[in-house]
Amino acid sequence: MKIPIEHYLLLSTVLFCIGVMGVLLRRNAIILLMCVEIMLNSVNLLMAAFSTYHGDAAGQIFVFFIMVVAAAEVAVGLALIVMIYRNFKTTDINLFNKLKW
Amino acid sequence: MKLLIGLSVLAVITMMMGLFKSRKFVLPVVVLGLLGLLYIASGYGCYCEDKMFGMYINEHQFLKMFDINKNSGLVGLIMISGLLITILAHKGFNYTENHRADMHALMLFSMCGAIIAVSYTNMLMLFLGIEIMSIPLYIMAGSNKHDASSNESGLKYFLLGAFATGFLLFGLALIYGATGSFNINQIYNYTHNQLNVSEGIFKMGVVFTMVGLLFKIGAAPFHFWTPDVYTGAPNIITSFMSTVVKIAGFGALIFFFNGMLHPLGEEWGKTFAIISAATMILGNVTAVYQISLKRMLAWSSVAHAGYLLMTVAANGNNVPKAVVLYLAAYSLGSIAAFAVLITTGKENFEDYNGLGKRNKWLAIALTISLLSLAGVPPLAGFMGKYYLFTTVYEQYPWLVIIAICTSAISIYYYLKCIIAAWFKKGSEDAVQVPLTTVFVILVCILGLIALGLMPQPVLDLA
Amino acid sequence: MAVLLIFIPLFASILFLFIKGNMGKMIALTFSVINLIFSIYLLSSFDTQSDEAFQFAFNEPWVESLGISFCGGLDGISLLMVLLTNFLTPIIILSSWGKTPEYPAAFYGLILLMQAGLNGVFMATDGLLFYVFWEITLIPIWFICAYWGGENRIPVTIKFFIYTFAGSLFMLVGLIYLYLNTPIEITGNHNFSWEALQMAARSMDAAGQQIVFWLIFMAFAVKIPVFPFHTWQPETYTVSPAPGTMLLSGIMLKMGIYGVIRWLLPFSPDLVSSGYNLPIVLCIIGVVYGGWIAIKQTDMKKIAAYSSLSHVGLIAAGIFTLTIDGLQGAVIQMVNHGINIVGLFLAIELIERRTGTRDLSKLGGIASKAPKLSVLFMIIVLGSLAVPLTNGFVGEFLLLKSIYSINIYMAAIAGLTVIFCAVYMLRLYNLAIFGDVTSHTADMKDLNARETILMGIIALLVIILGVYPQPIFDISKQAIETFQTTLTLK
Amino acid sequence: MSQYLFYFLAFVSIFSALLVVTAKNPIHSVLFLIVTFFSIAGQYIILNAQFLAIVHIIVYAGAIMVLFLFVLMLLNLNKESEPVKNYLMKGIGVLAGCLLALVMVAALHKSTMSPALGIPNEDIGLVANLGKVLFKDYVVPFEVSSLLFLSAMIGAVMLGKREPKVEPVNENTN
Repeated sequence: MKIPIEHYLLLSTVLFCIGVMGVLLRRNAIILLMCVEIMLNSVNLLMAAFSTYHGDAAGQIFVFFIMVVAAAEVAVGLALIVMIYRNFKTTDINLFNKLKW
Repeated sequence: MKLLIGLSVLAVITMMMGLFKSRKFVLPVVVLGLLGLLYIASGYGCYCEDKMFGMYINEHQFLKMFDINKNSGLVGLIMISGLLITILAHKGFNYTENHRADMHALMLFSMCGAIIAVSYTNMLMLFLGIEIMSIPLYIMAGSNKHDASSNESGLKYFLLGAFATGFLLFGLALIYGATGSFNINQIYNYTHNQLNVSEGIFKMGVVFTMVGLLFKIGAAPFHFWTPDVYTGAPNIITSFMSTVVKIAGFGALIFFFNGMLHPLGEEWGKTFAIISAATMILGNVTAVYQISLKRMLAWSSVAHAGYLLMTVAANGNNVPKAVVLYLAAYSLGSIAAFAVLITTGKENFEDYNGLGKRNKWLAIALTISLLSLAGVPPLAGFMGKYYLFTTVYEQYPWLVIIAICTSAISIYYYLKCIIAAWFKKGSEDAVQVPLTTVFVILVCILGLIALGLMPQPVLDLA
Repeated sequence: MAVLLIFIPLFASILFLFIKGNMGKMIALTFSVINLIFSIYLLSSFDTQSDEAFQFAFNEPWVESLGISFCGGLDGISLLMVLLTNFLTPIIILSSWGKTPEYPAAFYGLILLMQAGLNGVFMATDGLLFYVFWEITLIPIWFICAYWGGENRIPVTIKFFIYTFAGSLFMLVGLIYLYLNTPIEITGNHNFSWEALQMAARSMDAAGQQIVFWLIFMAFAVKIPVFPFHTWQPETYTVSPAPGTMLLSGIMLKMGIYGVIRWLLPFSPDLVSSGYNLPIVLCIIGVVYGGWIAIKQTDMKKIAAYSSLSHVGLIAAGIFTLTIDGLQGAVIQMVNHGINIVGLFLAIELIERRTGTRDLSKLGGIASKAPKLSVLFMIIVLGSLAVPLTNGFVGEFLLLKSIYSINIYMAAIAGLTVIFCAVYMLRLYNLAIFGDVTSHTADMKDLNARETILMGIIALLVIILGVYPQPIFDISKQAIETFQTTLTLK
Repeated sequence: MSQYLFYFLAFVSIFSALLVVTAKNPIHSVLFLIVTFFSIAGQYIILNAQFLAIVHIIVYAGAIMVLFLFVLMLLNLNKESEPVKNYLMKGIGVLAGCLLALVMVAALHKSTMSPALGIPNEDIGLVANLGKVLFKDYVVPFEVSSLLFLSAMIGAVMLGKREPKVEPVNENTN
């Protein structure tokens, strides 16, 4: 417990921002999904750290649920991507511009 | 709790029916089930004798996680809107005939999520509720597999939804770090006692949660996905998104800010006021330029989100009432409009030319629903707006002025559609309306008029 | 009981959803005549000496938690307005008989809905109820104008709708502002009734009253219309079908003026009694402007529209002077202007129906072809000119007198209206009725029996009310005296 | 000891996360993502949350990453197929990310955490302890999350199924 909690905070913030940056930068839908996973993982890390430092198990339980949701999300997301690949033969999100105002 | 268990059991049964290819019975079963559940739900307060998991938990355990009673108005609204859209789906799911049962099951799951999202007492349930609501929606939005825009809408919604979830979760994690709990009562105590320790973290958490929730309800500046997703999704799913999901999103938002963070209202109230003004202006002004009814309804839903955000900013005692009334009026109005859209199957204004000659009643229904959305008395939309304005006026008079200016703009695009329906020449073939749709439209229109004339019962609900 | 005035036409208009074909006009006429008879009955049992603020009052709880109740009643001024509404509606319905519109059932249904809304506006004594009825009148008139109107009607009517809708939203905010200032009752809510709002206004300071004044003024200024808000009016009048124009000019304008008397002046007592001249100036600009433009027009309907702008401006100016004369003159002129302008539009409509044009340059020589029309038209024109012994004279005289008592220069400018009016009205009459017969008027027929009766009734009223205006004074006397005591009029 | 381990793992996770974002080949991205996940699992162990670490490896590295790789291979996306985005957009993206990081760090740095914390307890991450909390206090969300899986299952099956294009029963749909 010698590591101050602020360092965990800093680490997850940086990871989160990398994830956000990835979502903004990349165009491949699968990679976007990976970047979202990075974001969720940074949250997981933060929750787990707070949980230990608070001495409260709720945070770690929350992490389980985030994992549950992440798994479900990935399943749905990849199914969507596969379906789209069949129709468009690409996973580049910028080519999906049928809908523009 | 019974309501939620019943709803999930109904969803599972529906799912099973798909397995046994009993497609014809799906709709009656779902409708009857929902009616039964509504009947149960009307006798709120019986959750306590719930013994379904009696071995492990007592009612106290449920209350620690969520409490349906605290928000019965919105729960009822979700159930009723869900029921109406389910009946509409008789026609609306034609594009995916093979998956009729699956789609109904998904819709019911989504409703479960919506109910959880408006009745959470623990941040974990907020998160789970929003996810249970959203994941079926991603699938439903993309469910018209061979339609490119539906695919695109599904993927866009999914990616942005997941992105927003990231923000929401980061916010929740920071709030947890500052307060040490996920329970809203404890967080309320924390805010109430104004403990200044680690305030920066707490505030940052609130900001991130706000971003996540604003994404979900489609408020400016996070609204950009709304029109695309709404337009691309199949009509029936769009009607679901713009009603049930909006209700749940606002329920969640209001209990987060006006319930849990009530003591800090001064601090975030102004932010919400500005966001609300921006949303109203953007939504209404952009809606003016649309040439498609569906897209216009999408932008107008952004605009309505702006009006509703006014209440969040106001943070007064009457907020829940105002929100329930406004959401009821808004939901009934948009369901009626979407029912017309689904019946004709056409999206552009031009396709509505001469609707009055093709089917007088359909045109009357469209007119009444649009006028209600615009807030013309004596329809429900007016009562909603009026109550909203009275609630907000004392704190943010300038917001009310912006709201009425944008309302005046909004009347233009609603009128454009009404004009197309009545005054323009178009095709003359009669439109056949299936009996189920007639029923839905009738309920919505009567509801709009009844709510406009006597809103008292709905106000008592909240 | 007076509430039946609202519900009879409302019921009838719902009935029209299920009626097809030509039955419509007969049924509409029947219902409107029933309403007329009923309102005459109310007139006969109206007690002109009574101390009550509102007679035939009704009061039902509506939305208690919002402090709204379904309450209304009649005082002298609103009784006159209700009479005017219920008298003009059958005339308007009858006037459309010669040229039955497309989809008659819908048309007459909307007119009756309009009548219900108008009666509601004039009877409501609850702020929100008043607002609701105020908006209800907008929907049918918009449909009438936009569906059965002339060329280019859609942009014009949209403009009309948005102007009035926006204006009334401002009024809504003003009313809400007042409402939130009303004392909280035992039920824990504020109160929206007229008395409560009035009390709330009294308790406010001058700045608050000023806000309320301008917010509410917006709605009425658009409806009347007062100068900068008038741009919807001439175009809308021109494109609307004749019954729509008559409804708009005959009754709907009066809603605005009535609103000023009932829902604006009592809500800003300090402000108005301190001699607030800006509204008067605006109104008088409208008077001059309308008159000046009317002179140059060649479209008869446009001339009538601008003349209406000019006349109504004078009425509004008279009210804002806050003198007994001004108020009395306004009340009397509201009734008479309603009658005159409907007669004017009726005559124009009858000429247009026969000749196919409203353009003055294409008309002429009607006198020789249609003498009955010419004579009746003359009487109505004289009424508009405010010639002594016609109905326009008394009101206009009182109004000018009231402005004179405020400011002599303003009175002088407003007095121009008489000259302008003489110029454009006589020009209209001269060009249309006299002169050489043109190709359009060559085979013109005179009025048939129904039209003669219709025009005759109006012409008769022009003369009767001109010679003997006393009944109007009697009916409105009590109401004006009440105003005098509450507002300390000069 | 654990301190140095923390900084090392932190460096690894940040570095590999950056590589996930920048790698041209999607397969490389997946591989770097796995590295990130393992380093985060290491962090869990430092936090004495062993059970969490194991679940994390099983779920993320075991299930999710396999799914990713599977889809990438299935769709044959292992080429550097992504066209170059224009530099302006890229610059804006990086700038936005950095600004976000800056704002967050600035806001979070000002406040010291320590007083708000309870009593640190290193034992909470053990299986027995977590199991008790999960099945006593958090059993309702536990049950509720089954809904999530059911709907995800339906969705994955429904969307993933290859279907011939059928004409809708009538044209009144989208």
